[in-house]
Amino acid sequence: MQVSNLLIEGVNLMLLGMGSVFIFLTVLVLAMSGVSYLAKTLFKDDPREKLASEMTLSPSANEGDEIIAVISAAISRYRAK
Amino acid sequence: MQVSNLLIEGVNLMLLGMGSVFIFLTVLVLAMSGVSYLAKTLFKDDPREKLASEMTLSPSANEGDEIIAVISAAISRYRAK
Amino acid sequence: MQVSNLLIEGVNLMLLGMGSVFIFLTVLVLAMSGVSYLAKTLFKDDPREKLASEMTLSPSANEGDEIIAVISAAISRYRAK
Amino acid sequence: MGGAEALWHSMGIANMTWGQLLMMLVGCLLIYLAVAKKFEPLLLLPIGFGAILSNIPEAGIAEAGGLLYYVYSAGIETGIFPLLIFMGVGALTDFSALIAMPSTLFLGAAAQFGIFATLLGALTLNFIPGFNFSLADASAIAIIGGADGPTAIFLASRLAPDLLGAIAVAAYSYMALVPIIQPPIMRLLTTEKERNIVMSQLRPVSRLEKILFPFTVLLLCILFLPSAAPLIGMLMFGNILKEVGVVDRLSRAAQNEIINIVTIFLGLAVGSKLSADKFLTLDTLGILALGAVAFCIGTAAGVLMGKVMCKLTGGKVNPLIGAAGVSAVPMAARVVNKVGLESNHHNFLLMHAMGPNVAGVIGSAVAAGVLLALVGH
Amino acid sequence: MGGAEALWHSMGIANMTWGQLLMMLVGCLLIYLAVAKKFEPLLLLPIGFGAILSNIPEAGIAEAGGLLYYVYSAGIETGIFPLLIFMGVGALTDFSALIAMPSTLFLGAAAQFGIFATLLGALTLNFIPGFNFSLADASAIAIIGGADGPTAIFLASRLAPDLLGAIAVAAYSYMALVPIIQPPIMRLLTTEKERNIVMSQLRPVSRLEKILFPFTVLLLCILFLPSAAPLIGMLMFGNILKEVGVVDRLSRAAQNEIINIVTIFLGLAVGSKLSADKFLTLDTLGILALGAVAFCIGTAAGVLMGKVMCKLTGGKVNPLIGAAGVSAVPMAARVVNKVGLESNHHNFLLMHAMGPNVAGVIGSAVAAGVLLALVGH
Amino acid sequence: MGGAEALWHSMGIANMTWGQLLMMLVGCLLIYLAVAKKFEPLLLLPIGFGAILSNIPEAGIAEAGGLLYYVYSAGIETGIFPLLIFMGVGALTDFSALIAMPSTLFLGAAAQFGIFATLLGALTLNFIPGFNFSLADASAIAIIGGADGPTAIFLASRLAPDLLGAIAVAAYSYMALVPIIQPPIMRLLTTEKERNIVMSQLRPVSRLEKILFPFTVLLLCILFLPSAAPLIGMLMFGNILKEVGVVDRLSRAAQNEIINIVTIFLGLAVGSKLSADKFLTLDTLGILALGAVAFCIGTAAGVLMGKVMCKLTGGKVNPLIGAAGVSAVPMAARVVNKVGLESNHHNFLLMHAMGPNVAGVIGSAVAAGVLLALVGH
Ligand code: NA
Ligand code: NA
Ligand code: NA
Repeated sequence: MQVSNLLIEGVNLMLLGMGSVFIFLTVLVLAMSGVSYLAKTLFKDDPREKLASEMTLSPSANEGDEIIAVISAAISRYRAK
Repeated sequence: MQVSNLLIEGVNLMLLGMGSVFIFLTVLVLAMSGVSYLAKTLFKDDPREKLASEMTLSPSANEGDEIIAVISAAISRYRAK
Repeated sequence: MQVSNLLIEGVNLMLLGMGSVFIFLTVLVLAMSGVSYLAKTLFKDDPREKLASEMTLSPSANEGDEIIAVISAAISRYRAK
Repeated sequence: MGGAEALWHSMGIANMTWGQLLMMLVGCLLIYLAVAKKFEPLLLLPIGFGAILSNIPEAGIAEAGGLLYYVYSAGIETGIFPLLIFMGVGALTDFSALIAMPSTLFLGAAAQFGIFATLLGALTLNFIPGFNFSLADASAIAIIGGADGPTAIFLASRLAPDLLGAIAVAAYSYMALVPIIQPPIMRLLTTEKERNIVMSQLRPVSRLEKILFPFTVLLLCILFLPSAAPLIGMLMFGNILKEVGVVDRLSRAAQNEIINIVTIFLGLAVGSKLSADKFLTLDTLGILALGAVAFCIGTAAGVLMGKVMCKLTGGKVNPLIGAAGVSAVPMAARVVNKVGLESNHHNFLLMHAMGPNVAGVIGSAVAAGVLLALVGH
Repeated sequence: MGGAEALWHSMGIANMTWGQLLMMLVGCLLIYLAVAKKFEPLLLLPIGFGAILSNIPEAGIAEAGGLLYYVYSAGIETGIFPLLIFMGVGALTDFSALIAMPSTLFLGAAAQFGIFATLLGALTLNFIPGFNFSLADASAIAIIGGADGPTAIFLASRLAPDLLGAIAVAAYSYMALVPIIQPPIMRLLTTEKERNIVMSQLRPVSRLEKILFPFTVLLLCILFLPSAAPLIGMLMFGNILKEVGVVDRLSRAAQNEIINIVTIFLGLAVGSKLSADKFLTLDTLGILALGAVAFCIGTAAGVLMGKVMCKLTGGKVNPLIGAAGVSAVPMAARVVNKVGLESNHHNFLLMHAMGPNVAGVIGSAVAAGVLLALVGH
Repeated sequence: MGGAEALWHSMGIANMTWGQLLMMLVGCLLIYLAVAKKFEPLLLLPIGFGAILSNIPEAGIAEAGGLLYYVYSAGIETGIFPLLIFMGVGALTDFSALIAMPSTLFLGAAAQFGIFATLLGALTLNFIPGFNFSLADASAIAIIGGADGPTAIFLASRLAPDLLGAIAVAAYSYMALVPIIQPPIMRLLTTEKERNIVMSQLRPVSRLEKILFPFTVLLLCILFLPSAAPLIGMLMFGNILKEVGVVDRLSRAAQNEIINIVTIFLGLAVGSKLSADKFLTLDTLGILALGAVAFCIGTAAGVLMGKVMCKLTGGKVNPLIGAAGVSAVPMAARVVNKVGLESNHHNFLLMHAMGPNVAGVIGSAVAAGVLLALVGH
């Protein structure tokens, strides 16, 4: 292909590319605003409290620790008898 | 193969399978009892103490830490001179 | 190949091998001495201090921690206003 | 401008099929269950996400040259991932409860009845037009009743790779549903008096016994059931790393780095089998139905064997702990503990239920070995 | 003694070519920049060392059967390594700033102009005799302007494997040079008054929004740009692992073990492409020149879009944060903060710059997807 | 019921050969030594377990399609695992003692005499009917005298894959036996007065020297012995990660995750070569005998060179530290320290012995490079 033809393809690609990027991110801006609006109206609680409760919740995901804690508790109650 | 033949094979498999599982685990029960008996008669020490000593022993497996400790001790004695 | 021929090859290999090892490590001794000399003359600071400064420097390599610290500082200053 | 057209033709909205859309929604459902309901999140989240990724039109993430294709080929087709998970499970499991009370192995054996009943069930489904399960297919489906994810994936990768997605999803989903499926069955089959039985404290187990245990299991496996040796061998290898106490570095690697890394990729790779053409079939409905039945039968068989042991020991065994024999470690043992506490607020059955619980893992590996030996070519 | 002769003929000093020597020096330079100047040391150090290892004569470390050959084939050729890095980046990234202020996505979009300007630049170079970049080559080179290493490596491995070494080195080098390249451009294009603008504090973001964000991005990617799905999918998968809070084990594995291990091997494997015959060409000079231009244009486009947003919002947006739109996380955001502080000692722009900064990552992944869709066979 | 018969035919007791049984017992012995005697447990435990797993009849764990087959092919045949171990060793090793006293390199050189004496020994064994070692076989066996496991495995995988199992077992076993093998030889060859020598404190080493050291070693390796570059290159890469102080993430990954994970699989894969037909041969007996001799000669050569250095320095060097030149880091250095303390309760030689100890690692890598250059195809 000739360089000039390549360049025309390049300009084409540039327009399509920048266009796509802007359209995609514009749609994303709209979508995010919609999602945030939904999240706020559906769950009207204070997001900060939410964050705090998350912190205390998340460790419980560690199943290994949980089961150890449960077992330890069980053993200590046994012994306490 | 016909479904009925398959089913006969399936029943065969079921009997063999459950039989094998039960025999295997029964043999395992016997073997475990034997091993526990052996372990107890050959080594009559209190298992709890054993467990405790294990706890203090196991860290020494971490060779890296050990060598660092040894080196640190060596250096500090050198300096103390 | 006959065993005796193999043995001659082996002796050859031994001489070459031990020779190579000694020559290589001798050159390395010389090179290390040169490098140490260079390092000392070019940078005349106390190596102990260097070591100490390294200790305080290295944590900054952990980019994640650094950015978190920076962000935390930024937030706390914002709030302090 | 041909470019704009090409771009349009590459878009998902221009290419998506209903099947792909549905499978992505299935993926979202799995993620929802994992996150909001905490149903086996470590597995269901990656599986769900893998399902979404592999059904994106034109992206080819699960097709030759795509990430999930490589992961599936290297980890699942070879059987490597489930075996590494087993090594990690071994390194995380304390077999003390089982060693202290070997008779609980019978509970772990009885609960495997769920497997073989499901096998018959799968074959019986062939009477319905549209179902056409071979003996290998039925065996792979049956192992869902073993309530052990890695075993199910290992066996399915060997006997029925096409059904692997549905089998893995069924296995993990029902494992997650244990707290909902089991209690009614347990209450139905036991009397209030039985549920009230307080079991005597387990004897302490010496370190030597803990070290000898994996070797004992492995020895029997070698002698009587070598086809189960990959699974049981890696499980016991992990346990030896943990118990010997001289290779803490390796034990920690098996318990953390290896199992965590493998779990992510195992989940994604299993999810990559949730493609519309493989999953949205009558077979899947059959598998999901059979899986539910399998869990119920396994639980019932375990509890009934618990009642037998209760009788034989003159009332020293609480039949509830039989329900833990299905595996689903440690969920099933916790369910037993919870149901036990409902009847007697001071009766902690957790430790006693751990025995049949880990026995169930060995039991389903043994059952998998039998099926491999008899059905695997 | 034929042995001594054979030994001599195996020696490096008897076999080294000028090209190999030069490339080893390039490797040393990269290591020096990484260690002494702290220029992206996590990548440039392994890349530099890989360059040295792969140019050792007679050792064949980067040839068939050598370590780096295996690592390159398994990790880069397949695209696995950059995707795993993206998973790790997702698990390490907090998108809160972007969620709180979605309009910063426009800054991330504008900065991608650097990519497409470079594309034209690469094609224009073809007028100079000696240059012969195809559209695929030019696209792979252009992505340097995206200021995102893994994206550049992923795209180059797909579109122009022969140029991968030069492209990766250029991408990471200029990312490291961000603190030097950007400030003059930022100062040139903004007035003192603009740089003084204090932005209002970002609103807090709820956990639910954080969880929904990756799904939103992925959904749009599926609908409109599936060719970007591998990159964006893994980025968002990592972020989901982080945000859901129920799979901490997996999140930690993605943030630490996996990304650290992959970084070592990615670096070494990229370095193995710095062989004399592939790197010491006119093409490399062109790529290095284009890379510098790309960063300048990207920065300028970001700042100019910042000025537009400043106008449109009646002066609520400090145009400096537009410079962070090029990606180069978190370096570019820190540069913005620093330049902002020069004008106003109490104006911390870091949090506001994090929005366009992570938007830039998404933006360059989108640009990569467009290029893949249109140029990739 | 053909099923029961098929099951019986699949059982281990119906298929086990004497060879397999013996090899499983060898595996048990290795595990016993690892656990009860703490002989190199990190390697001997996985090797022993790998030996058991790979000799289970009918299970095929080490045959095509089995776990250990994949691990061996991917990790050992390619040479990747020993090189990654070397990277980890480099990241764990502090070369300060060697940098402070470069002359200890001569001790590390002398101890390699064990390698070349073993080479002659292996060839001499060919006079005995039944032995038929080629030059490549003899070279691979000889490297046992280098007292460095990864080097031995790397060389054996290149020169004599069939002997790899026996060579690796011999190398690690004798490394574990260093505290038993070395002291008598050390006492025999030194006088009480020599053992009493107190060495002057080592000078402190600057950070710059530590960073330049790996580059110096690598440079010489590139110039004079490229065939050793994979080994020395990865060792020095690991050390650079450790010393530069700007890539702590990568350094930690090399020191922990990577080396731990690789150690597990390296051990299992080496164990998979302990199959009856490969291991239960006259060759293995010869290798075990030669290995013991190699360690004794290497120790003696190191101590004798220590005596020479003692003379040349006018009594400033304690000849005992020469024994540490065989490698076997850090065991040999600790043995030196212990034997030294027997003569003088206040004479801590550990730091001084670390010099020849790490010099021994470099020395045996150099010897491996020479053998590869001259014997490797
Ligand atoms: Na089970
Ligand atoms: Na970007
Ligand atoms: Na050595």
